Amino acid sequence: MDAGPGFWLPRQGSTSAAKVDFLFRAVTNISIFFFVLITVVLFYFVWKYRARPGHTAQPSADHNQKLEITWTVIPLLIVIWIFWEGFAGFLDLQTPPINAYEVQVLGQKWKWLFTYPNGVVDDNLHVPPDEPVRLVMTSQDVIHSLYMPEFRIKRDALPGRYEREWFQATAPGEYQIFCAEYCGTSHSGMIAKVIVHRSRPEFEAWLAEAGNFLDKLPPEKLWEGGQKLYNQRGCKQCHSVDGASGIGPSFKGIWGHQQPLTGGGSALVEENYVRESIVNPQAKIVAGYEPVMPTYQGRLKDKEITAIIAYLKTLE
Amino acid sequence: MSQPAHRQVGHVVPLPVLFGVLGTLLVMTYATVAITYYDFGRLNLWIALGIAVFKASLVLLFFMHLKYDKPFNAMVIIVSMALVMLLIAITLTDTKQYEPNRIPGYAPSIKTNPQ
Amino acid sequence: MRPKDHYLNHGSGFRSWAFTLDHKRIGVMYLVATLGSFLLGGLAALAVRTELISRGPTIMSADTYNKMFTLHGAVMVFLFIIPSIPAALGNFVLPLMLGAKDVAFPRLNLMSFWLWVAGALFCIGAVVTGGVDTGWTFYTPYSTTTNTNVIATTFGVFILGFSSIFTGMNFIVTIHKLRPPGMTWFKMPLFLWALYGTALIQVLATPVLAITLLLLIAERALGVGIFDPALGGDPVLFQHFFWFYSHPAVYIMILPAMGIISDVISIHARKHIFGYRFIALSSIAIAAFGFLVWGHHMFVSGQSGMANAIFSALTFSVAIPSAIKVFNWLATLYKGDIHLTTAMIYALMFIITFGIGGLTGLHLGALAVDVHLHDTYFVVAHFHYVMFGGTVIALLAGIHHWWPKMFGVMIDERLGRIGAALVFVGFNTTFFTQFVMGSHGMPRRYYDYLPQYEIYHRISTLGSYVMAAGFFLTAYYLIHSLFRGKPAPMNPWGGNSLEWHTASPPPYDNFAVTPVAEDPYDYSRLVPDKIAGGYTSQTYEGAGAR
Amino acid sequence: MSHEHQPHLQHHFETPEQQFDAGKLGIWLFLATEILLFGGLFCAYAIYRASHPEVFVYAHQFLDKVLGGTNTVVLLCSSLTMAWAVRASQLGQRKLLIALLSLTLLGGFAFMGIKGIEYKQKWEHGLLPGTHFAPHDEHAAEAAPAPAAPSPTFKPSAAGPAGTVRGDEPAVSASGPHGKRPSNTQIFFGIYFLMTGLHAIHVLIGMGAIGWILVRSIRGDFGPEYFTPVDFVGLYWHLVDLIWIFLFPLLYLIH
Repeated sequence: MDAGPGFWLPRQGSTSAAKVDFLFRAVTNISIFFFVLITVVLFYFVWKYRARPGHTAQPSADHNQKLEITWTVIPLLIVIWIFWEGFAGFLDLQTPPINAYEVQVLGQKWKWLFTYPNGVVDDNLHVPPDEPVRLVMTSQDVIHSLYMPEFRIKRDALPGRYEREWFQATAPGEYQIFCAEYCGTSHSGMIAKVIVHRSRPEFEAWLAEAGNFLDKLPPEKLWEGGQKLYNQRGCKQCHSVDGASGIGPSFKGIWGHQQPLTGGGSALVEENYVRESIVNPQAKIVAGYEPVMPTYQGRLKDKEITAIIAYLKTLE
Repeated sequence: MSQPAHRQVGHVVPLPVLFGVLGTLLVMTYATVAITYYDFGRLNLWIALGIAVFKASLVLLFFMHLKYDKPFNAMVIIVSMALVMLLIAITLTDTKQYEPNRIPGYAPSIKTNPQ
Repeated sequence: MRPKDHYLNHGSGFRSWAFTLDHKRIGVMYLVATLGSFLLGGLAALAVRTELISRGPTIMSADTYNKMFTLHGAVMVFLFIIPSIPAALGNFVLPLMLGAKDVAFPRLNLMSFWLWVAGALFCIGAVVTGGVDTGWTFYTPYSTTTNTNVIATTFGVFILGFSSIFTGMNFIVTIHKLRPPGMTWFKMPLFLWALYGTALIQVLATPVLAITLLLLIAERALGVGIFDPALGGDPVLFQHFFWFYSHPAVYIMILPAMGIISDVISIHARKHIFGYRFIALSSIAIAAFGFLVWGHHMFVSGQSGMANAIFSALTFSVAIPSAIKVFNWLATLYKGDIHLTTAMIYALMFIITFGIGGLTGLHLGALAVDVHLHDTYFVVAHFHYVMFGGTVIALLAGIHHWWPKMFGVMIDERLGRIGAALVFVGFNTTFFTQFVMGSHGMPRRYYDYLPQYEIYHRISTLGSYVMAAGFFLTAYYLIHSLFRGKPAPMNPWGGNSLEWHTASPPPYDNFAVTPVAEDPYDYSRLVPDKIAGGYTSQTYEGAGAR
Repeated sequence: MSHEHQPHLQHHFETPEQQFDAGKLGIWLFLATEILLFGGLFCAYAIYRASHPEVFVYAHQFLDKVLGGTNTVVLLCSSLTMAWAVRASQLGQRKLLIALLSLTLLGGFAFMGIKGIEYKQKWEHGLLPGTHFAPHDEHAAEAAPAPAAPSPTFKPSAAGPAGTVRGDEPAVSASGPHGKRPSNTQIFFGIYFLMTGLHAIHVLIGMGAIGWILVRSIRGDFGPEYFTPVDFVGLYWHLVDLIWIFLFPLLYLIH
């Protein structure tokens, strides 16, 4: 199989690439055939019937039903075939196998965030080899488009909805991810890598380690881990750290202070209150805000909540 | 109706026709209001649209002289309406298809949206 | 040969042009205006290409780059290509071809031109006061959230839309009502068929663009959320609306180009057009199919699989009438007497470049392949081969073909051929490399790129400089001919459509005697005119002698 | 053919019939563009009505059927007077023409007046499109807090990155005399104001055109030989009526 990069196409990295490439090459060859045909006839006529002294146009039929119908029907048959092949290939690209490994993708100006089933979030897409992977994508702001040229797949990530695409990587290595839908200043900087691990166990090991990155931080640096979680786990979408109002109260300068609650009373922002607010957000609602926060029970580990608390403490 | 004697272009619509059309339009308006007090399920919308199409045809044919006009002018209007139908039909089919992908009630910038 | 009183010197001064109702003067004003826009858009393109000559920042910041390609796209599409052939050449030629004195509504025609000017001022004003960075497609929600001058630009495009609608209305009515006695539908020159198809699209598609842009303005100004998901709207709906106009708009651009090619090839090959009816009807077929394929811009943008399949199938149906035209043009050359004038060279060049543009459309129509190629440079190259290799090349063919008629002068054919060669080489160097880097995955609208694409970008940029040189040369000899060109005979190429049966340039009233229409592609009675140059028709001479 | 007896014949037409037919085709093409312009809005309407039926059923209650119905009758009657006016000009009945045009114009004023009342009501109740939507007719609902919406729990199957997924159910709060307000109610008012607003702009343009031909008919410009402007303005006015014929049931009479 021709899997390396060629004149036209990059190397093939996924199971669907071969099928797409076959059609690409077929259409290219059909195009070259017709192009050469047209060009040769064109140049031959231009040379043969060039105007020169003593030469005049010779009468010939100004229409020919049979000929014209022929060159209507032949292209028609060809394009029907191309349509059919393209459609069949597209159905494959659109339909992920049921047992696919699911990774959630969030596009935002101007980076991609990949969330794994255990809650790990990474800027690059890590996947096991030879296994179907389904991406469930959405966007936080404008339309982005997740494009992996070596896998021959692309799908827009839109705000307010989930789009899906899938692939099955064939060989370990690094592959390119682009944002293909124009999204502003750093559109061309919105690139990432697919890292296809050598085996499923290696991928699992990476995932476990990525999930435990807090363990490697010294206690005085724990807040940095908290900051990373704040950015990646969706806290940022509702809670600012600069005092700006959002869907939820800002984190700036609340540590150690009383917060008024809906229905009267107040609560002191300290370890237990924060922990409760993450695990059971509806228990105490800060006055002026709607009870809209989803629970993070089971989504954040104890250690991670501790790191977030450490981060909150730094936001004086 | 005999042709008017003087040189002129265009068709003169008789007054009874004009008033008859207005009468029908008013009756139909009453009907379309009255119909909302009965529940025909999904049919209500189609009945309302049917009445509207009927009323619109009356206006086009008589008030706008299309009945007496060159057929090509009628075709222009029919084609434009057909294109509107095409736009609606295809976008509606498509949005229906991808509706499950959308997050219900998603509108983060609308403050009054109930959560 | 040149008449003493013709439309160019029939009245002088600013007001005689600004308030003229003469279709020929309006056509000339459109020609100047659209070519001016072409210069502006072209300079923006050169800036974009120069920025991309090397990786990283080269001559501008990312934001400036984004505004620059938006400027290039918006100016080229809305200010240049859409009005270029219909409003400039069409306005000049259409009544002449019909043997008529003017278009049906001369005032509307003038209003259309001034609306164009107003729209252009809005767009250019938006650029001067900070620019706009949405790309010419104005996709929501980016266009509803960016803090650049979207409202002014879209309002300008809105006005330009009405300019285009009025031109279209005028042409439809003129072709319906002002055909001379004897000219049945199937005796019209094919350029008129093409303009008719174009006008249908202009009238029937542009209003949808107008409402789309109004909704976009309402979103930004009033916060009405039809398209912006943050307000409960649907961004894919915007794309449906936008492409419902903007795909047919592609045929507004290419159909009149095909019409020019049909006429130029036949006349300069001294040969009756082959398969007249197939070409004529294929124009209308393209206009009709053009309305049914807009979704092929949305194969990966969240459109449902069912809509994708329907649109893909319909897209291929457009390939057929286009293929018919190309084969018929080739057959027209058979046993002809081919004069390689500059106009003819451009027409033949069109078959080659448009051929590549059309054939690569097959890649993009095929769903599975389009998923890979969508929004890459492959698409950029494809539509430049169609829009530039098609429309602009045909516009050049048309300009060279009708230049003697418009201004009564001949151009320097030697410089014309050199210019054509430069444009051809430059164009293919610029855009063929873009096919290759596109299929390698280079996304479009990128300010910066990965190292593996650098070689392609280098070659492409160099090509754009060659092309620019070709255009400056062309501009030089065209302008030069206005002052120093040899006077043109009435019928320099030996055409038999009616515009060649009046003086060059035509008198104010177009025709001294209302001409009688015959088969526009029958050249048998045209013989070279030894004294005046060009060709003369025996019957016409006979009529004059009586 | 001599043109001297036909002052309205432009130089590039051969006969008045040719000129009239050309104008007529032109105006019909223009009306076609108007249909397509509104067509975009009808398309938006159809899509949101299909995807958010509960919003339309809820929100239409805030529109005044009586005022809307009255406006329909007003427009239909003004259409009749306009059609009659065309007839009068064709028959050279100048006084009748002036009277009928004045009546038509009056109809336009009546329509805009009623529309103004309706807009004012919406404005006062904060029933505005998009981000300006701030209903405050539901004091009762706000005083008694709505039953707490079931706390949105994150469902792993809902398939969204952590923290960005809201509750799956289209939640409702703020129950009032009109029932519970569904989410995204602002969309209805966006569509309502866009459709009726664009229509109102067309009514205003039509009134301007009628005013213009009224002045010309007082001047005595029209007669059996030349009534083209009356005919064309009439066609435009009927189109405005025609669009309202659809707007009324679609916006006011939702079941």
